Amino acid sequence: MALTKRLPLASLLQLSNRHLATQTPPPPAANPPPKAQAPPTPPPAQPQKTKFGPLKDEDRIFTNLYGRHDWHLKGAMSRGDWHKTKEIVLKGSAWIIDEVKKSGLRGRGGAGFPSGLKWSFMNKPPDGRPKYLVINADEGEPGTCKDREIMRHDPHKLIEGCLIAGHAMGARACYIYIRGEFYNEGSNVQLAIQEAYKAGYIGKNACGTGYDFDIFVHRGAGAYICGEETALIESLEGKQGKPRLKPPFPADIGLFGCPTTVTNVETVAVAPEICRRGGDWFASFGRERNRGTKLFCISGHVNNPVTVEEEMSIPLKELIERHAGGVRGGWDNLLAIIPGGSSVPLLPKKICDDVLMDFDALVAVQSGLGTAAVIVMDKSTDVVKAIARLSDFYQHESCGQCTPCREGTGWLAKMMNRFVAGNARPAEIDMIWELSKQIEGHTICALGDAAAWPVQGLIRHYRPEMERRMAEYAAKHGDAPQKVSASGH
Amino acid sequence: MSSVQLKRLLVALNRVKQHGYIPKCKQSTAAAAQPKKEPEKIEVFVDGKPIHVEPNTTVLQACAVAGVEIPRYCYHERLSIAGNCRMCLVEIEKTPKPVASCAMPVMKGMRILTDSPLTKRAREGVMEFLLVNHPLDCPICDQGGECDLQDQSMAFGNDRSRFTDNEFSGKRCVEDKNIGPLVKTSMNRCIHCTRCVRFGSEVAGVSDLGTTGRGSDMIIGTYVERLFMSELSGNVIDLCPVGALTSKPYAFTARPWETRKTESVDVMDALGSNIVINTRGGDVLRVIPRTNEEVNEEWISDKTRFAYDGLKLQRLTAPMLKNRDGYLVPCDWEDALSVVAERIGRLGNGSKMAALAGRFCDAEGLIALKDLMNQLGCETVCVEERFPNVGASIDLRSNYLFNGTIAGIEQADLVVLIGTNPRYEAPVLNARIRKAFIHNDLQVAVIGPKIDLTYSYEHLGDNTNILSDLASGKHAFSKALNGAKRPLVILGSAMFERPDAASLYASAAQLSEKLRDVSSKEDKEWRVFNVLHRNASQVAALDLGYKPDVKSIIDLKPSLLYLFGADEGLIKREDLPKDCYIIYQGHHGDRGAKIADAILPGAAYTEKHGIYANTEGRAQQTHVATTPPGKAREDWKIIRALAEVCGASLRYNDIDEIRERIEQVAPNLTRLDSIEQANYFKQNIELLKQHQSSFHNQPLTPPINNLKDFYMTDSISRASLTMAKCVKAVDQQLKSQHRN
Amino acid sequence: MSLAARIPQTLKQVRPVLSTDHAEAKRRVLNLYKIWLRQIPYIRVDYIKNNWSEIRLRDVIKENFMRNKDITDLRVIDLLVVRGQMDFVETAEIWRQQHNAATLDSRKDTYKKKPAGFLERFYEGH
Amino acid sequence: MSEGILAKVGQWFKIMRHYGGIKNTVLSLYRYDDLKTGNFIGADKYGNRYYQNTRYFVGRSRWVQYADRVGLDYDASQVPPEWHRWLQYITDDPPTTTPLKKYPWMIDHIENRTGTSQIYVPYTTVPPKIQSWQPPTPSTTTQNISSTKSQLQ
Repeated sequence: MALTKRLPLASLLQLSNRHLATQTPPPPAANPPPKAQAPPTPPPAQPQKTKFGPLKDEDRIFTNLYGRHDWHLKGAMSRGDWHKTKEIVLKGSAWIIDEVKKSGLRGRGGAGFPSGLKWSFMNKPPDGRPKYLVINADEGEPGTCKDREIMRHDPHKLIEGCLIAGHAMGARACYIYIRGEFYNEGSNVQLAIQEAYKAGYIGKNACGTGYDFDIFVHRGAGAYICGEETALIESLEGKQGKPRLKPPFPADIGLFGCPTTVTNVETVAVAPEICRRGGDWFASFGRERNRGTKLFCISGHVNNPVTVEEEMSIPLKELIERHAGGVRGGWDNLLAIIPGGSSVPLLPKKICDDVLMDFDALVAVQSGLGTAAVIVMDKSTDVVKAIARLSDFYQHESCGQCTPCREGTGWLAKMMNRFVAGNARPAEIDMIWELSKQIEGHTICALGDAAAWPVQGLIRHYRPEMERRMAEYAAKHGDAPQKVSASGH
Repeated sequence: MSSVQLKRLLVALNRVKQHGYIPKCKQSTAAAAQPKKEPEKIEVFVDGKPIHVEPNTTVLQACAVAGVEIPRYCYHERLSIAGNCRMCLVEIEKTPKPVASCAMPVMKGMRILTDSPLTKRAREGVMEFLLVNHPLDCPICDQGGECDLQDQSMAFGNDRSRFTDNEFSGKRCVEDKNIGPLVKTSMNRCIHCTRCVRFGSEVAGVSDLGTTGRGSDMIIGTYVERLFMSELSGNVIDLCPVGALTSKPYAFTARPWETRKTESVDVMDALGSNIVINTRGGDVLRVIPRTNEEVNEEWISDKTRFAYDGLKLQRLTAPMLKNRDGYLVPCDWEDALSVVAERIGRLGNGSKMAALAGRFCDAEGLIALKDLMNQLGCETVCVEERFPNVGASIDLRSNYLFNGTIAGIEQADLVVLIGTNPRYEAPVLNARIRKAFIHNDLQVAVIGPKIDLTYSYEHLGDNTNILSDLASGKHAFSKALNGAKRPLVILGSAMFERPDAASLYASAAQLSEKLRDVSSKEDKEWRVFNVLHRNASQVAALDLGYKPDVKSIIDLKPSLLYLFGADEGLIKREDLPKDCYIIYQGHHGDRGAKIADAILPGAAYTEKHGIYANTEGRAQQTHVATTPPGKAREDWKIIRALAEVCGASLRYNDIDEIRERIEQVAPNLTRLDSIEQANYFKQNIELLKQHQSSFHNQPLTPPINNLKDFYMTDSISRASLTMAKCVKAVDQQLKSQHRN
Repeated sequence: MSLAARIPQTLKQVRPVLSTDHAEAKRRVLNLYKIWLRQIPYIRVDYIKNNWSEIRLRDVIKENFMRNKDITDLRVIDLLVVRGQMDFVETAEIWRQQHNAATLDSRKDTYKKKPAGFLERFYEGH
Repeated sequence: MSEGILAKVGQWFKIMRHYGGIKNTVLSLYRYDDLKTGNFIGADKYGNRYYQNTRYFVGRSRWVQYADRVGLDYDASQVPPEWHRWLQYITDDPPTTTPLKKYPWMIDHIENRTGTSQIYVPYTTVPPKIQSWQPPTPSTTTQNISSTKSQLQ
């Protein structure tokens, strides 16, 4: 978490104003539920939406994202949490899954798998084994700090989501795997769970529905790879956090050999609101297949780094200009943006000008939404060095289990660090491209892909810059930078 | 057709004439055990070739069925799937990424491409990554020539190197670990396939080996420097696909192509593990396992693997006779045989003669000695290990065999171990029990001391009353016992040394028979009662009519004693009359040779063609890997020559003729690699009913209960330096602060 | 297993070495035999150390020829003749040394016979 | 012609003078089947005398007359190394003019002793592959079997 959220004083005022606006008009307990429950809600027969964002304040799900209010049970209830949870649970798992499917919610952890579909995998005929819901709160992706905000300022949203998602898949218990560094967040979640137990919302006969549901908090030891779902399961089981082979998928054989679903904090935390307000409400945001609202974490060279909830498919430029106070030194000073956390390829300015922030639009420009952690780099950035730093990160975090990742990430990092100074031949750019292709898709988990993509993005967009450095280095240190030969080891 | 082939054909035809069939090499119990409905087969296409495989097979296995060998490092048939080397990546049509074939189950209509450009590129890439940090020390690596990495980089790797970065930062360096006197480590070469870790935790049942660190800093090791405390530790040498784990005693000795390989059988325990003896210039260089699913799968114990250096030390290389001063001096065969024959002749008849056979005797030597002794009128021909004389005793083979068969353990659902510690009496058998314990939920109960068997078990206690309680159904465990569909009762042969061996045996047999009443409903052929022997010669000796009663020799007060490899020290000089003449025939100067008046040097198991029957009664033969050293001769030839000098006539002049003689006495011993079934439990029980049980109070304790005592148990391993080093290493480990 | 039956068939098809029929082969053999016999006086002089008498030497030559008397294969006979001629040239030109020429005599024992009885063989180490 | 004869006779006298009388000349001829004249270069301590006559072709221009005491049992290995190098044209400086440096480790020259009782017989320097058991003898105790073990500890 090198890029923590820092709020400059100037933006503080602006932020709090906006929040006041969110809070004041609707009495929190009264406003949202009627929307969810009232049958005459008009169907979203809107014409093709072309403009996305800004999100209206009444549509925000995370209303205490900045910790301005009380995060305890009382405060949470005043913001609408645990409202009619019992009724939602009693509607049954099919209804919940249906509602989530209708909402078009896609997993917020990075891969973007449709959540309704994923949860429905768990509804197989019982075979005597308990089922588990595991919440992946091991948020270690550089640039990402959304789950953290939820856990420390809105833990009850998460817990309520656990109950609903858990009930949707018939889980007996839920494990929240919190990253080891998140000490305060872990404490808050633990306290919130305690409160919920006391209030009878979870535990035996949760919310008075007759459904037994327990939530346990497990704190990790700070390995990035434990954010991978099977590695997280291994870690929960007390083993080394190393990804398992798939198949079998966790939905068949997961935690302690039982069917398990691992979901991101944000995905679960939005579930209660979706159920309360209806899937159609959620689906009214964003483009087709990229529905809903999303927490964007904007960091880097912006005037006002911030984590903000916004509508999906909001243009990247608007997102930055509106919420982060613009790029340092103006939009023209922009060099590149990594739109979805460290593991997606970066985008140069000319693409950033008009790209939309959603899954499909970013895939179309050969990047990805990932965790929606927007890392902004202005022209003062040494872009090669920035990617080299990411390569170092992946080398450090590779679990060492499978060959391409174990050996490949180290190799990439070594080469990238040479490229920073330009101590290489231009032909080696093709070689590193090929190497990254050899890692990508050949590993057990996605860490290999994540290590390969930033490098590929760099080569795709900044090859001239890399070649320039090599030429410069060669001019300075004699013609051939080193005794590179095709045959020598 | 060459003359050799012709001769073989004739031999086979001869066999057909004699037995009416050609003895099969391996019975497949696996096939016999699946009378259940065959699951429907799935059709998959390997490189366009359709094949039908069972569901749940992996892509790699399906390819193997189609005859396509997929390269692999981490995958091993007998270990769990790790899927981390990524060498076995293959392309499957309609999947975007290549999949790890070792872990991917086949699906209907799957089209596997093992030769496509994508597959090839994936392999090439993985090979390249494996070699980035692999040292280029093949010339000084012991694995060279049998190295998977070498072979596969030749077959699948790129012919160019791109390791420019090694010029800047070098390769990864890892400290070598000292994990004992048997396994040498060179961790720079490690490719992190984790086969050794998985072997340790799954087969050997010791979690000494593991991985520490992460990413390229991941290392295989023991965390703190300590011994790899397993009796099966040597197997990681075979498992390691590269030269990271190699044999310490064999280090820098030979290249695999220089050695001559002789397929043989181990005699260190009564299991008859199949081995390959590698020799060069008459020197046994190493012993490696040979796959035999029925016996040892592909594991062998450390004693089997590393005690071979004992074959080069303390050997008897020349006949010896006592001189006037009473000291043994080397002499010629002529002298030795004539003096021995003269001593035999001096006795007049054989009534005051006795013979005792030891643990390494082959069937040929045993039959020759027995024939000689009987011709001379001697009937006291004994074998070292005892067997209780109760009921039908050794007259029925089923009484002293491991009837359930070693492979049968995998079908069993309950095993009762009585007074045995299979972990040290038959380590490979113990691994089999552990395998069944892990995969088949085998339930194990132990009557004996609480010992670490590498799997958990129900400890029933260590006194003799438990047996009768179990038989009468009074014991708490009886319910589980009687519910067992395929139980096995394994009685340790060490228990026969006890004074109440007869009662113990009778009650174990009765208990087994009772269990068989239940199990026969499930499987009529299921045999419950098993004896786990410790000596390789025991079953063949009993088959050939040796008496399992050492005490009868002492009672006889013989004036001539023929020790045939008897080194257990069961008979001491003080037990015998003063003028008793002791002849020792064997291969090691051990306890037997020490008390002998005449020494006839014989051949060890690597130096002769010999038939050994293992504890299941499976006859297997050893082959000549090296010639006997010095003037030593094959055992049966010594006896045959001695008979001629004595004036007795043994009518066999070569190995085929003596085997014909064995066939007359015990035909099962010549049907190599097959088990002659024996099934006379009912009859024996009738006879046992007359026996009055009387138990002793002492607990049922097997003799070897810790690793330290496992290594040096017989004349070969007592002479072995490697085994002595092991004992020392275990000793130190037990004293160190990192005990466990 | 009709190995013997197949031999003539295969033979018919192969190319002859020298002789086309048995009469020709016989002539060749007899010619060779004669030149050997004619050489006898010279062999006695050249290889004096062998101390051969003329009769003995004639016997040796005859024995060497009679050893192959049962061979009917033309090609084999031809090759044996060629071989015999080569031996002859080597002997006549004194390219052989004394002991080498002595090997013509098969009765000259150069090795120890293996004992036949079990005990003797045992003592020998077999 | 006559000059030729005269020259030959002169040569004979020269040779005889060189060898020191008729008897020595005949003896020399008997020993070496050769009569060569040349300059006496030196003698070694074993009594071998070395001569040179550059009128002969290289290879024949230097020779040795072995010590008288060896009689007909002369052998090329009787030439010590310092003379050998001169005799074999390795150097042109005989040890009489440029003596070799003496080192304390140098031993006296020994001729080839093949055929004598002091013949060199090669012997194995590797340990035997098989170690025999040593039965207890009067001098040893009976602790033979455990000897390997005690070696280790």
